[in-house]
Amino acid sequence: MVLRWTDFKTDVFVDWCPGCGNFGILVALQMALAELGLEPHRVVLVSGIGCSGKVPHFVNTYGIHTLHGRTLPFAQGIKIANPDLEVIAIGGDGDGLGIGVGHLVNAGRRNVDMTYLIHDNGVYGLTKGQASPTLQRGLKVKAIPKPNVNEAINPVMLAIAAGYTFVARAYAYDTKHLKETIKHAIQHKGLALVDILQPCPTYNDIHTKEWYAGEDRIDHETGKPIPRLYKLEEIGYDPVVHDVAEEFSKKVAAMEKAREWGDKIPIGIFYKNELVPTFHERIAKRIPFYLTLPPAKQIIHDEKGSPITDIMDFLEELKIT
Amino acid sequence: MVLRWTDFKTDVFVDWCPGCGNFGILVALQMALAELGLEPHRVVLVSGIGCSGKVPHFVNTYGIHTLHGRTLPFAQGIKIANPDLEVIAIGGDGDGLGIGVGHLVNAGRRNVDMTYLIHDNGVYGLTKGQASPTLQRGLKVKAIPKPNVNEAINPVMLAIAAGYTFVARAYAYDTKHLKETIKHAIQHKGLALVDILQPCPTYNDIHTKEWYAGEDRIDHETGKPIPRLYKLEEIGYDPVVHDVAEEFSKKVAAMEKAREWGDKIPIGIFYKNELVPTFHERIAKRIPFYLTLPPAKQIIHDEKGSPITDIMDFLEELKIT
Amino acid sequence: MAEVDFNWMAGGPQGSGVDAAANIFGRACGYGGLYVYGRREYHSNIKGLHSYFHLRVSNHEVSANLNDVDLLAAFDAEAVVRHIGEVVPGGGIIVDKDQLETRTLTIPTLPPEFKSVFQNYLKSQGLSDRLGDLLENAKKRGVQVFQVPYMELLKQIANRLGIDKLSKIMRMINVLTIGVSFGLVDYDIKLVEKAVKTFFRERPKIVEMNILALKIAYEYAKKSFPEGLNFRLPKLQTNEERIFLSGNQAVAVGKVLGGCRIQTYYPITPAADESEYIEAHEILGTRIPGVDAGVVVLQTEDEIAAINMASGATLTGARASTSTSGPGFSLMVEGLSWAGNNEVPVVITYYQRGAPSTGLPTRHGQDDLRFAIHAGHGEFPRIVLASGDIKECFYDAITAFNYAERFQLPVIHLIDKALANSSQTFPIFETKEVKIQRGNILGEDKLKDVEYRRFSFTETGVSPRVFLGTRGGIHWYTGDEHNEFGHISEESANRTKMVEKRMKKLEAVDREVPINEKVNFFGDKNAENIIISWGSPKGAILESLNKLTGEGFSLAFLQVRMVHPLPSKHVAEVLQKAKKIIDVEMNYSGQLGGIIKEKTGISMDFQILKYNGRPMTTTEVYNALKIVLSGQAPRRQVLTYGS
Amino acid sequence: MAEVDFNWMAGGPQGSGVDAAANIFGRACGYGGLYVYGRREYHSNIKGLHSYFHLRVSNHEVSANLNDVDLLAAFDAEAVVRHIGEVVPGGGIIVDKDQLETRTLTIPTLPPEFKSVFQNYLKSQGLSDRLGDLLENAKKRGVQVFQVPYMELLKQIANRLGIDKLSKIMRMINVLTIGVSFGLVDYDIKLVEKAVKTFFRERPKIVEMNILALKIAYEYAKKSFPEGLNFRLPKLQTNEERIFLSGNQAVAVGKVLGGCRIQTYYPITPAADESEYIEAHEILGTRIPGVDAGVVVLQTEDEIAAINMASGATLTGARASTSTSGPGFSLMVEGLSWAGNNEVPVVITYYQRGAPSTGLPTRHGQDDLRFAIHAGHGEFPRIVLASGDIKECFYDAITAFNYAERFQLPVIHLIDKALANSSQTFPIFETKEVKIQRGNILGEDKLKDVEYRRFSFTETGVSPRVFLGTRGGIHWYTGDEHNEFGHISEESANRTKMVEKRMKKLEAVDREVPINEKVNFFGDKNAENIIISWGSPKGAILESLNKLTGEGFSLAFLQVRMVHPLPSKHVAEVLQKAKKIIDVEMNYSGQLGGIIKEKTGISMDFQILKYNGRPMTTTEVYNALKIVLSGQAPRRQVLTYGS
Ligand SMILES: Cc1ncc(C[n+]2csc(CCOP(=O)(O)OP(=O)(O)O)c2C)c(N)n1
Ligand SMILES: Cc1ncc(C[n+]2csc(CCOP(=O)(O)OP(=O)(O)O)c2C)c(N)n1
Ligand code: SF4
Ligand code: SF4
Ligand SMILES: [Mg+2]
Ligand SMILES: [Mg+2]
Repeated sequence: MVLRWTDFKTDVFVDWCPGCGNFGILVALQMALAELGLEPHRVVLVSGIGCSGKVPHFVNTYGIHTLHGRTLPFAQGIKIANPDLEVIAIGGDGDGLGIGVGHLVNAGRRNVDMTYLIHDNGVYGLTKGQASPTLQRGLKVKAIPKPNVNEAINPVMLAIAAGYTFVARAYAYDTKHLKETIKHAIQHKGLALVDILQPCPTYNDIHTKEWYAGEDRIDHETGKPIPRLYKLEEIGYDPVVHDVAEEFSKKVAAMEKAREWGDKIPIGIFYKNELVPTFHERIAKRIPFYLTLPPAKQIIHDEKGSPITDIMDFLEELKIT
Repeated sequence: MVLRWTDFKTDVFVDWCPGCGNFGILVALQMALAELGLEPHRVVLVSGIGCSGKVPHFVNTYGIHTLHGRTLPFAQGIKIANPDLEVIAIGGDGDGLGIGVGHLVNAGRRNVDMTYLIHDNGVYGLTKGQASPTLQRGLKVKAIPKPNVNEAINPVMLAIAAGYTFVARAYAYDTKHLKETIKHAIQHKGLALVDILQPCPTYNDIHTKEWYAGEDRIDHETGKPIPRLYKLEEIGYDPVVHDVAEEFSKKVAAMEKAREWGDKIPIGIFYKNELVPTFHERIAKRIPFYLTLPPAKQIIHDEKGSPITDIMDFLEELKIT
Repeated sequence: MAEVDFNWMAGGPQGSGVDAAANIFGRACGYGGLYVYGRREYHSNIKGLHSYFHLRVSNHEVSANLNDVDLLAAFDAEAVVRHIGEVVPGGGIIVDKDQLETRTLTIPTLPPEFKSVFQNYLKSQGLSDRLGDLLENAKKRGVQVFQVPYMELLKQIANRLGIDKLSKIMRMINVLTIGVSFGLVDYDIKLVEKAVKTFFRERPKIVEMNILALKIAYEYAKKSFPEGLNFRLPKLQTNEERIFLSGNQAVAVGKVLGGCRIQTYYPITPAADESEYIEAHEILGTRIPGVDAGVVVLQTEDEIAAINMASGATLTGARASTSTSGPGFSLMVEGLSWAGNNEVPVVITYYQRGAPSTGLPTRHGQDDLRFAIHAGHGEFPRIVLASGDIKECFYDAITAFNYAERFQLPVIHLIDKALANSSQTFPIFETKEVKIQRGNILGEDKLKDVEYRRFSFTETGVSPRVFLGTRGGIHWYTGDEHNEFGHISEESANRTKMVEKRMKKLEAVDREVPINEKVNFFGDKNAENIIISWGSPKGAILESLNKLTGEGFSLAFLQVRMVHPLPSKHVAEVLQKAKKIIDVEMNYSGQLGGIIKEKTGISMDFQILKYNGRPMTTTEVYNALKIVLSGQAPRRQVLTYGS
Repeated sequence: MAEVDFNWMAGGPQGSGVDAAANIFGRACGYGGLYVYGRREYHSNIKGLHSYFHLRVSNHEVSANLNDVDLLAAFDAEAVVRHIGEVVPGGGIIVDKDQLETRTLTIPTLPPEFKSVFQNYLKSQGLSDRLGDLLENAKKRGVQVFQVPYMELLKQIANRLGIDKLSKIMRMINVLTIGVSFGLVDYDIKLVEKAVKTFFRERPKIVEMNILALKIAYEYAKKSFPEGLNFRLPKLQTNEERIFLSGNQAVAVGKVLGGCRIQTYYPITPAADESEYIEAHEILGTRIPGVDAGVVVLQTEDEIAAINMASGATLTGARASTSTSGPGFSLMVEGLSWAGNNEVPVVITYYQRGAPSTGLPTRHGQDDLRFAIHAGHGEFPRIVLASGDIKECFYDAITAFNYAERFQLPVIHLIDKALANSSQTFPIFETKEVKIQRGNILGEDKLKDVEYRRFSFTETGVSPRVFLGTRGGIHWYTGDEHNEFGHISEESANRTKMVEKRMKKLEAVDREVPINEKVNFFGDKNAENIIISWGSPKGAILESLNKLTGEGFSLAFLQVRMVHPLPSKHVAEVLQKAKKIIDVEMNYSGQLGGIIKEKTGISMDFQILKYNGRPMTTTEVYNALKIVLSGQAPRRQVLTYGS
């Protein structure tokens, strides 16, 4: 059966503001799932809290809308319990880089084979526009009373420092490129993070669609705006770690690229390293049947309801007769 | 009055295991405080939970032994309320890089002018030797049933990615170098992190004092061990950002150094940047009298106990007559 | 003086200016000497889903809604669908003429569970889903429908202002409906103009546009509906200074007056407005020339940091607090336990909302009383104060700091969404009597030649306090059990003493805080029936009480403000006399009732509960009480009003 | 059969092998057909501070200590100082000869608050602080002092083994004292050798060294103290298979038998041992050839991750749990509320310890009952089970999963440090009757052509469950209030129904779980006096009950195992009959008593409480009960035994 992206729609009303970048992300995600031919019941979307957190309700797959900042623990718990599921974690920049950043860093240490999409809009959308951790210091977006006093976090740089094995950036309104990036992320063996630049027309009046499109800078010759975004693949950038020896230099290259901001903002895959074993591989080293018989698939009782587990090993040790 | 390090001792029994690296850290800290001539009542040590968390009880300054992973929030709250205090946060590697890493990252965004010492022993000491976030994958230290399945975090790299303006590494048993490093950290204008390699003879049987000293590698000629540690200052490494333009290249250089491990392990100052405004400077931009009249020093009532605050500004706005 | 009781509702999509409309409407009434109470209802959504403001206008203080709507200003078709049932016979609906053909069942923002109920209703009434039909049906029960051509009026405005695109002024539908509303009740338009001007102050262009819209709409109403609504809104004379404010604002102002100098917060509804309001006023005025004052407001990375930063700050001598709601408070629980163990005077303002979990993040609930009292592992003293109205929010915000410092313990100030997001008119708050009590504090001068012990054993359990940085007062804090110096101690005898030292502070609270700061009693001391409640139901209860005693019922009301430690002796004394005790609460299990039974053995005879996310109205509380008083009630009545 | 009741204590610095000694001692007794109960006490410290093991040997099952020590094996001077008062007349102390000159007040590890009390004691007795004097003083009251030259014996061993440095074998002081101990009571050394061999299994070199030490010490005792202790420890005949295990181990084994396949944890005392024990056995045996089973144990970054990972895992169909103690549970509270809202069958094993905050991390407490019941914002159903002994820990660990899945709610299994870290001998646990009940689960086959709703409204409140990944069963979860599909819903009518759907599961628990799974009743149904309690005091209470009924008192004991939802009807029925109700708990306020009063209106007449960080002993419970029964007791007695 060929899947179309509309197969991944629910009839829940999509209640984002008009013009919100989330619409682009939603469609790109639905298209990516369809193009990868993933059966809806095998996919689990896990989200945090925020405007971004509502995504699962709009997608016709299993959907878990969790707690603020906790999308990664839930997602990892699910994926570890049942590696056959295609697990995609979703969250806002406040969710993932503010309250949830401890999980973000520690997930890097595990490299569970799943995907993590960050809706990076520079604000706390759903609580009405406070500064998020990606908003640069000194900027005053619409709803905050005073300019932001905190330095910004660069999600790409942080993810690389934390050990993510796939780190990309995409743009909510370049749906095609975003869709391809999500597909790469899903197909990556290991933990993949995509930082998605997402205009929030309601609260982020600085990094708007128009700003990304460069409408404030008109090319004198063509009379057209000079877009701020460019694609890494177009400049021949190679994010892949082909050999353990080049790991660090690839990381530095990625960080170097990641800090470009302002006039030229790269999107695309910054870093990709499949040489690091996934968490599943690490468990399977200890529990050989783990991949075929993960926790979710084990039978724990017989027809009569009696446990099938034999605790004799334990009792033998504890015995004092 | 000249202070001696013994002025900073309490008569609380120091209950670390014999040979624990924490003894070296304690003395180095006491010497640093004495040499900087800091009056004990102006110093506040704030710690997390762990073997490392006990430090404040052994030091004759104000001491706050907080919660596991929360040393930074407490410390920042204290320092922001009263910038005149010399605040030093202390914690284990589990404390700061596991449960507390969200605060570690977000503190980097604020750059509060204080010092943070991490006792980096690769294990959770006080809970009997589980793997900490700095233990490399695949290693099996004494008390863990199976080799560690998680990748290690590099604290120096992470701190730099998070925006720390001073990042150093020191060794618990090179007391003099450690003391000097702590002094530099305290004197630094901004948030300073010192990752202190701390042997835990009880649980970390891999990265022992002997290992750091290179006792497993004997120089054939001299018959002496070849130590693993070397000092950055001795190779002419310059950690200082002298100009905003060199910020990134200094960061990369620091990260490059930070990942050296195994045969050659650098200690010293990896990165130092005083060009970033401190959090106090940022607040003072908004509240001009903040530095002279911070929250802790404001009078809030008159002799009769009546509030001195005048809320007319508020009421004026709310008035409907 | 003639009674005024006018219930106005504005409804439309989130982001279409419902709040602005309500604020302007409320101010306009205020300028005319009227009192206003208004409740805000909105989805957890930024733009598009339905929101409304239910506003009550009166000639005296009011602090609750009725079920009634006298005039509904519907910005869109959904507002009609959702609220038409609430409009009373004789009341009116202002509706967009162009919407009459709307098929209500196709409105995309109506959720399936609403639609299925609504569809059944239509069926039962034999109605199509055409909006016009619904309105016709309402007319049958005496509701007036005022069809207003929103687009046409907007076009006129656009023309007059030389604006080309109608989309630019669509947001002014709200002011249009205000104009029509006031036209229909023949209110003095000057007062409304003043309200518009104040609301949009500093934006003269916007003021001008809106005044124009207001006038056009007002004139239109006068001309097209010369009869107007069957009611005229009078202007009253008063010299009293009055304010119109929300619970969020009341807490904010109370805090800064009470000396709060550090406020930490992580954004969360409905708490964040308080912090942002303080931040916008971070530099404070003082009564003493040359003395500065200011609050540092810190947006933290999470609520764990928020409470622990605030606790840290209090140790330096600053009054510090944090504000949050359920999910955030859940994350603060470990820090609370540390604060309890270390006798830290931190104040936590806890805005309850619909729960569990994310629950109904923008809706009302009173589910967290037990949680506030028992949150945190271990036993340690705390005080939990519950404000019953917006005015109490103000004073309790101050008192919370005083208790915290006097008894050296964390104070939880429990508020709820119904207080936070409702606005009300009050005579300006009296502050002459406000006092700041900081408890027993030792400065450098008192510390010479003494060996200071932060946790010295004392009669009351409260030990003299020294701020960090004080010469001669070095001491330690630890989350571990500690000796008098603040050093870790696992000794069993010390442990028993320290537990008792901490816990007996609750007895000090019992002894030292006068009962009138802990409870309010309304009505006849000898009444046969006693209502017991806490928090926001107060308004609806008080009004019902007045009506019912007026009708001859023997009824009184005990409002518990200090819910922990409960003044059990007093509560027992009051309740013992009653024949019937009626517990009114906004939760499933009647939590305060449970606490009273635990502490006094006295059972609640009747429960009037509500947990649908919407506050209690006077109408439903009155009705439910009346059923009880008439001896007809089941033990448990569950109220359900509100859409 | 002659009664055996022998109380042995080993004490020394943390890290000197106290636990090992106790385990070997306990095993040795077990091999001789004796029953053992032992409590472990230690500081929150890795090496150096005082720790001890208080062990009781009997000819029948015992599950509590007495205040008595019959024989104290003191590894160092501090052990003598701390425990000399507990040694009974006729009992003995094994002490290092070389320590007699130690000035006890200079022992660096004694904290100031201990020293000041001890100093007063010395003064009052007219004693110097020389250890020898203290021992002489004890002799006056009939305590025997066995001076053993530890160093000399070690030297002998070193010589025999060809070891040059004494420091290498210093750790064997523990086995030396075991040898002496068994020598003094003339126990069969073969059994002790077997215990040493099993304990050090797989390390033959260590076995050899320790057997030698054991023998040398045993012989030394025989020779030097031919009279021995005034007591002989017999060997009993039995064919029964027995195990010797701790609460931590019992839970671990129960969990895996109950089908737990994911365990998440963040290290914390006294919970972590359970997880590590499971991890060490991650590959499980099964009864069915060819079928594999294994548990994934995950050390997470914090407790927030631990509960949320476990919750996530349950949604896939795996049985998942997490274990923690107070500070960790505090951090789990928000996740718990999510699990409650989403009807997640996650199991949380909650090991209580001394609190608040870090409190007494390695000591006992029972302070968290109210917290466990009310933790989490909002109201949602949960079950709280409290095990009373190590055997119950095992069975409850299984039941917890069954309840969680049958009723689809989080289950909190409350244990305490006294259970976790005590070890006891039992006849091997019977598992034939154990059943796994997974509740209503729909597979792919049941989902064809149905529109599945995860939260469908049903009679009991429990809806059929589908695991993630099942074809045809797509659904959603959200922390927001939701409709039947699991999509966000803020509709007021749906809200009321959903709250009721969730909460009425508690009624299902009331109805469907038989009372004998919820309470245990011991003694005469018509007894005049009833003890009420929960958790670890059970052992001391049961033993006291036996003694007191033996003495003719009319007394019974109601142990509450399901503390929430409390089986109030039954509890009320039982308690109504009693003349005196005696609440026995290890917390300050008598929390279970409060809950019973809240739910039944019945007050506790007497409280026997303890909160010094040490478990209750039979001696003190017996004494306190006797005072109550003799009509002499104040309402509240606070117990204080234990150093
Ligand atoms: C523990 C907790 N604290 C606070 C909140 C309130 N809250 C809801 S959404 C949100 C922020 C959303 O920002 P972001 O993660 O950037 O998502 P966005 O709305 O921008 O997509 C917050 C703080 C919460 N739900 N839970
Ligand atoms: C919330 C919470 N979880 C767990 C613990 C238990 N705990 C005490 S110390 C510790 C780890 C200590 O490791 P680390 O931070 O590396 O410090 P170290 O002992 O190695 O100095 C833990 C997990 C706790 N105190 N609080
Ligand atoms: S607030 Fe911003 S992020 Fe949220 S829906 Fe609106 S535009 Fe999108
Ligand atoms: S366990 Fe390790 S870190 Fe802790 S005191 Fe002992 S040696 Fe030091
Ligand atoms: Mg955001
Ligand atoms: Mg450590």
